[in-house]
Amino acid sequence: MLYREAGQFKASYATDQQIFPIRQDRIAVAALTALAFVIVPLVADQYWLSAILIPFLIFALAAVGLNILTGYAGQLSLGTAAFMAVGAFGAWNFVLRVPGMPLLVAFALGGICAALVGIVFGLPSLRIKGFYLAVATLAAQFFVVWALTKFNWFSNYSTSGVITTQRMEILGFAFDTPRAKYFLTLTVVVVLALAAKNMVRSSIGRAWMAIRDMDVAAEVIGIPMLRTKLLAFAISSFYAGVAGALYAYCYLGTVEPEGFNLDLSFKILFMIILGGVGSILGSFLGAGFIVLLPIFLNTVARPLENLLGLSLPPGLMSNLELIVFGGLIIFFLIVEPHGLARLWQITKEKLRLWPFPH
Amino acid sequence: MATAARKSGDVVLKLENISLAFGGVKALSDISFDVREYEVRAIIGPNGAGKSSLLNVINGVYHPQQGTIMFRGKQRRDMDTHEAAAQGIARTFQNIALFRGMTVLDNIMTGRNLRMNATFIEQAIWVGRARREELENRRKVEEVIDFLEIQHIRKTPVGRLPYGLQKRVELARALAAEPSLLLLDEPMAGMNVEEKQDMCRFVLDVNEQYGTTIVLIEHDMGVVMDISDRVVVLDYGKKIGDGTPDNIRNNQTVIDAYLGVAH
Amino acid sequence: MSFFFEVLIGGLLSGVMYSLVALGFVLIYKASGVFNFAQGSLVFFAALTFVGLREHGFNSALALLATLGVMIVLGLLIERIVLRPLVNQPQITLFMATIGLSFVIEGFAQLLWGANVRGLELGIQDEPIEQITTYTGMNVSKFDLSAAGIAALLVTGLALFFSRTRIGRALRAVADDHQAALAVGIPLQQIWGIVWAVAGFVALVAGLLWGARNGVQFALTFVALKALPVLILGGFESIPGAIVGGLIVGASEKLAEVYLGPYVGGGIEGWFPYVLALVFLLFRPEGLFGEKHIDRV
Amino acid sequence: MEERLDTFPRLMLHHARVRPNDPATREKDLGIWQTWTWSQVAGEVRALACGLAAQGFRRGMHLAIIGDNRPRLYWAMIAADALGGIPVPMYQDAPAAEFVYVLNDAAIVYAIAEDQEQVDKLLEAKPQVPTLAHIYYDDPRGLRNYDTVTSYETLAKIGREFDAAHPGFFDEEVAKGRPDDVSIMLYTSGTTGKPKGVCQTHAAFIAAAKGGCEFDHLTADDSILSYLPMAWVGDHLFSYAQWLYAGFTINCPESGDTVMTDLREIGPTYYFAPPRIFENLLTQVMIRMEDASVIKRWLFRYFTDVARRCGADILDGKTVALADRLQYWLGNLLVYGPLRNVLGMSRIRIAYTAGAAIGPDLFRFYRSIGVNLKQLYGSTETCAYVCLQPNGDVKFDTVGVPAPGAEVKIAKNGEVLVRGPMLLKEYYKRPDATAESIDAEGYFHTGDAGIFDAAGHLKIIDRAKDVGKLGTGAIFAPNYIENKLKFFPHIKEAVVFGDQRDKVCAFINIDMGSSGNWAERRGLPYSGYTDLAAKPDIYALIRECVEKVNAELATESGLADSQIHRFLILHKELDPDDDELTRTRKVRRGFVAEKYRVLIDALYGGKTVEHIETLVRFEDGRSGMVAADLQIADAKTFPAHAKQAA
Repeated sequence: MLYREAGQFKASYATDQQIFPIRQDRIAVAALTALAFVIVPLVADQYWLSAILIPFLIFALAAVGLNILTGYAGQLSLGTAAFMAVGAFGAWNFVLRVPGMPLLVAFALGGICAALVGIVFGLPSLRIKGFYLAVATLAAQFFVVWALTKFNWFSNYSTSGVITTQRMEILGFAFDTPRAKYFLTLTVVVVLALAAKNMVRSSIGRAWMAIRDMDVAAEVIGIPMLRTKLLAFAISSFYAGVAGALYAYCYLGTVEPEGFNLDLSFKILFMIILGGVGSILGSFLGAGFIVLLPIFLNTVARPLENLLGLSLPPGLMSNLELIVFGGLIIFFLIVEPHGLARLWQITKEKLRLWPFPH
Repeated sequence: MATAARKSGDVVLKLENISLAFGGVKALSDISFDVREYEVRAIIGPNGAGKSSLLNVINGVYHPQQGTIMFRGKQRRDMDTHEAAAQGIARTFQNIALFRGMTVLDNIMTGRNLRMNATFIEQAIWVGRARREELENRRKVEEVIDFLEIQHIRKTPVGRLPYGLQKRVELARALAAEPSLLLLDEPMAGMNVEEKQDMCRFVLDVNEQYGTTIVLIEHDMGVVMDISDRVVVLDYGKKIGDGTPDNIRNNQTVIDAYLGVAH
Repeated sequence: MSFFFEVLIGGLLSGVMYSLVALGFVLIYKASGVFNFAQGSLVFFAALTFVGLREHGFNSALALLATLGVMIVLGLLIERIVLRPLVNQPQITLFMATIGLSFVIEGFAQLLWGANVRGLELGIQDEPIEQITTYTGMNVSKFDLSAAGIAALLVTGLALFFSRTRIGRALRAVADDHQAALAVGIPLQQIWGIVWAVAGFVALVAGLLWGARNGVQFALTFVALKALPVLILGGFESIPGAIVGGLIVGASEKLAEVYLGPYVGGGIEGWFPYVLALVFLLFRPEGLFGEKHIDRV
Repeated sequence: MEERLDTFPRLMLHHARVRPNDPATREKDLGIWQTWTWSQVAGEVRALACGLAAQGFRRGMHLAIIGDNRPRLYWAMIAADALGGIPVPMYQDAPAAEFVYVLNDAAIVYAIAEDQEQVDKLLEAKPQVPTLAHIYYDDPRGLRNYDTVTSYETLAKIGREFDAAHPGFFDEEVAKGRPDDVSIMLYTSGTTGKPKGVCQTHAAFIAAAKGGCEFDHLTADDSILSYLPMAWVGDHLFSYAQWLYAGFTINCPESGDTVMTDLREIGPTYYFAPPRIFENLLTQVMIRMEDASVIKRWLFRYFTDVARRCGADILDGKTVALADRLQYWLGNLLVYGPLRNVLGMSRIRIAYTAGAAIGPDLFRFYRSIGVNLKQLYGSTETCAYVCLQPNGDVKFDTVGVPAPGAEVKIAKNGEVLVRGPMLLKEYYKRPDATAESIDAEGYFHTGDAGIFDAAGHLKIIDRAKDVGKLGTGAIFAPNYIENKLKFFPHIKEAVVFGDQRDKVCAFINIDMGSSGNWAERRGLPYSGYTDLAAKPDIYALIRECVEKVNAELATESGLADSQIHRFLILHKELDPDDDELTRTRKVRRGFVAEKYRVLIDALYGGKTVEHIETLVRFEDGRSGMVAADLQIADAKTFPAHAKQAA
């Protein structure tokens, strides 16, 4: 209905293969970008910026990373949080130990550390598949958290590995307000999400999907199995690592290895299941959903509590959250395994064909 | 369909004394045969005769325990899938092996992966070589799409296509690699008469237009006799016949083992 | 030297406990191809329910029976609500669904019984058996030995169940080939229901033993994480594999902790079995008792 | 020196100078719209003309052009014109046997064909066409081993070499062209007799193009989808003459199967389609809407009602009540706009239909949803340019006012006569026919019977020669009745009889798509056309339609006697391959009457059932017999009651 595509013809492959081939989509994305960069910083208060939008963006980035590995390359990973931890501690150590280290370079180096760890734990993927591999990534999860806790060097000998991030400064500008941190996070996330979109629509992305869908056929066509899989692990971990660095620097400020536990890994896995496996957009939708759901539950439950004059037991909300998350995962897997992204895709398809049903 | 006018060249692929076993089960025993440039070479035989295994040996999915493979003048113990692809061997599968989560266009584009050299970083930024390669190879792929007459399904996810079209898309993916040797594993299985005719025409067109050497497995004897230059007959992993279609038609061993039963 | 054996035996005995959890996984995997990540949550839920019922005045026997009933019903419900709609989906999807399931069960368990850590007294003391200590100089826990005994009993019982009863034989047929089983008229869904019920029962036993040992708390769910390397070593489809794998993991992690731990700062129990399993996987991807699969193309 | 824009090659060169980088031609090929600018087109035409000249093509020769709408074929027409030759486009779906007559009549030596299919037909015809010597082809697919034909690329290469050797040649040739040279020869399909070559000059088509462009304000910014046969005068006017006159963009679809998709992608501003296509589109719209959700169906029904009430008036700029205007605005947002978009019509400024009468409901539907659909009237002999409906003054049952430069009058026998610059020069090698159709005063006899209404709009009733008399002495206009029948979606073709008889009877062809769908929705099983056509339910359905027509006819003065008394549904579809229809799908009345004489006898003889066996030709060229027992049904007729003058 909103889509009026007649007359939007493509006279070159470049226009046919652009990320948003439909003009209305381009307009919507431009509007959204303007909203995120201009309107939001003007109207959002501190709570929204630092408790909702920044974590949303960071989780979305981590989910994009996991989606590259799990959604596109088909390798299930349960160790995203570990790679985030490597990124966070990596970046922190680079800033700490290399004088004059630029912050963004430190983030990138943190990501690269995560990528290297990712490659090591991705090596078994050559021989094992499916949940055998998932178990291997669990090994990464436990090993990394253990190593960061045990070897105090990583946290500069602080107790139980807690680190507090350094002051952030880029080109003399201090990023110490929520708004500034939001800008930094948004910029990094937008740039990396764009890069991810470019990769998944290029030959490397097709190679990943080919391996995911039918590995023997992919090999026969000449797609190198080891290199392609390891690249997926490396790039995915790089994204997780940068997300981890942002998580430490722009969101929490103080982190400990235990904060990057299995629960966090699961949380990000849930984001891509709910948002859409194999979709960059889905990573954002899933992250938004999971960040907003507890807030939504709270806003619904509190008035209800007052209204009914009940005092709910203290653990109730967190347990309810568990049940709702788990239940939604099961629900989506049964009803719409491709998540919110597919729902949007279906809606869009309908809008494009409106008033026809198909 | 004239096969007489077709030129056939030197031997490009030669298998010698190939034996392959899984556990204790022998799939191929002591098979030798060759393929000449530009020819259409058929492999026939009853189910379980080892036909697919033979193709899998040629492009390196299986590694034979004995024997040697000579391809384009180089002799080796076995092929490696990646090497086979890089050397210009492409194939289709008996049970369609398309990438189900991708569109027709993307599926065929994977056939050109070997010809795209941009690094992932260039691809992530989508400039220079990455962009150029993407657009140039899209054009190549469009030529294949045009050749196989699948323009109308270009952007359809392959999972939504009917069987016959999926087979055609798989052929397109193989062709996109511009192979010099094309292995087709039952390209016409499960098709209706019209689809079979189309597929026959495409196979011959590929052979004629691009000079591609073709090795195919097919059950439809009419098709095999019509389009192939030479035929190999397998039975229980052994070669029981090898020659021109006429030759095979009159071969008593082949008639007893296969032709007599099939008709 | 006797210290080595003491560590070894201690490890083996706790390995039996891992086997017990792994057994639950194997049962379900064999019958329905589902890698049930929620098995740990089931263990937790069983223990919590038992303790909770006792707190509400049930005596032990009655609480045991009631919990058993609850676990069987829960198993059947899971099969019906979660897994049946997902039949024929990729295994990875089923696996992710059980992760979701584990969240639901954990949330539900704590909602029902609260999140407090509780003790569970089974009447067996976790103390060295004097006789053994006297004769060999090694400390062998009475509790561990009893637990091992119970586990052995359970394994034997299950083995008999599988080989002697009609349902058991049907179950094995299902494990070998779903299609063929269906073809000879074995009611798949009924079988799956039974398997989930049995898995609930195994979870109950594991829950009681682990609960008695470590206290009934959320950390019980992590027991499942311990069982994963066991499965990788033993293979997902093999009951003997689960047992041997459990023993290997139990023994090696204790030995590693004792002999390797001091060099790296200790606490390696958490990841050592994984790394062991990983290294093992590289050499034998199908596990100790698993079968090698050939990709047909 | 003032530029003389009086031949098509000069017009092309003019655009290449004035707007060298604007798109002239597009073609959907290899997944995208390949685009050629005016300067590129000029270059291609130059190479092609030089190539043809190098191959011996000379002034006055004919160049046969056979194929779907392809840029290169359009360019070839300009190239032939540039050399003073005459392009002869031919219907691409005709079999080889039908080629032979035209090829021989035009003494074709040079032919350019689209692809292997057309080349094969030319080669098949060649033994019977002694003059045919040079065949060129556009698409090389499958033609690798043909050694007697030449590719377009080779021809262009020869041309470029020739051009290099004779640099002034092309411009000299173009300069030699005169406006009264014949620029095109189009064969009329002819409902009787052999086709005749209609010779039209540059001046005639340029006059028609100029008149049309000025009438509808067409500019270089417009674009059109070129998908109708190149041999048809309409396509030549829109996609050639007006293209070169106005300098807009023509867009060639990927293939016949993808026209609808391509239409949607291109979203042309100027569009032409015969009524049949508009009708198919509407049928598809209705069928697709059947599957929509309840809410959408309701929305659709509600707003199409609103549109029917006021849409056409809004388009014509008449005053409409505010409430209706608001509802129409909302409907435009929710239904009409999206619908125009999915049909590919959202950018259309001007759409024309012609070639056959269009049903008023159909016509009104498109206008009501905001598509400025209009009718025109013309023929091959008049460059398809006689009458046009002006914007804002569109009547459903007329073909509009005389076009600028056209003089139209009605002869005593009711025949429409036309005079003007767009008339044909002659029928090729047929002075007799030329003399017969153009009278001493220079009027062309169209062969159509028509009347002017009070506002000066022309209304076409029938073919002049088809208009007969009933036994009662009343006028009998069979096409008029048939068209009324065909306006029902379930009826695809109809043939009515009544000349010199006491009452009117009809043959009906049902529409497989529409009535098949109707049957499926009712769970009525059928195995094919013949089976479905014989179903009593279908007979009941068609009877309803026939009776509605009767009710209408009863109200029209002088036509009350033309009500249909009896009818039958034919057991096979009338088919051009069986010579029952022309290639433009007009009924060959005489042939049909002869072929199915036994059925006509049964209709008038009062029988209720009749056996018939018919020879049919299948698509693959084989033929076979189809036999059936046909039911004959009676329809209710109404007493005459003349309608109040509107």
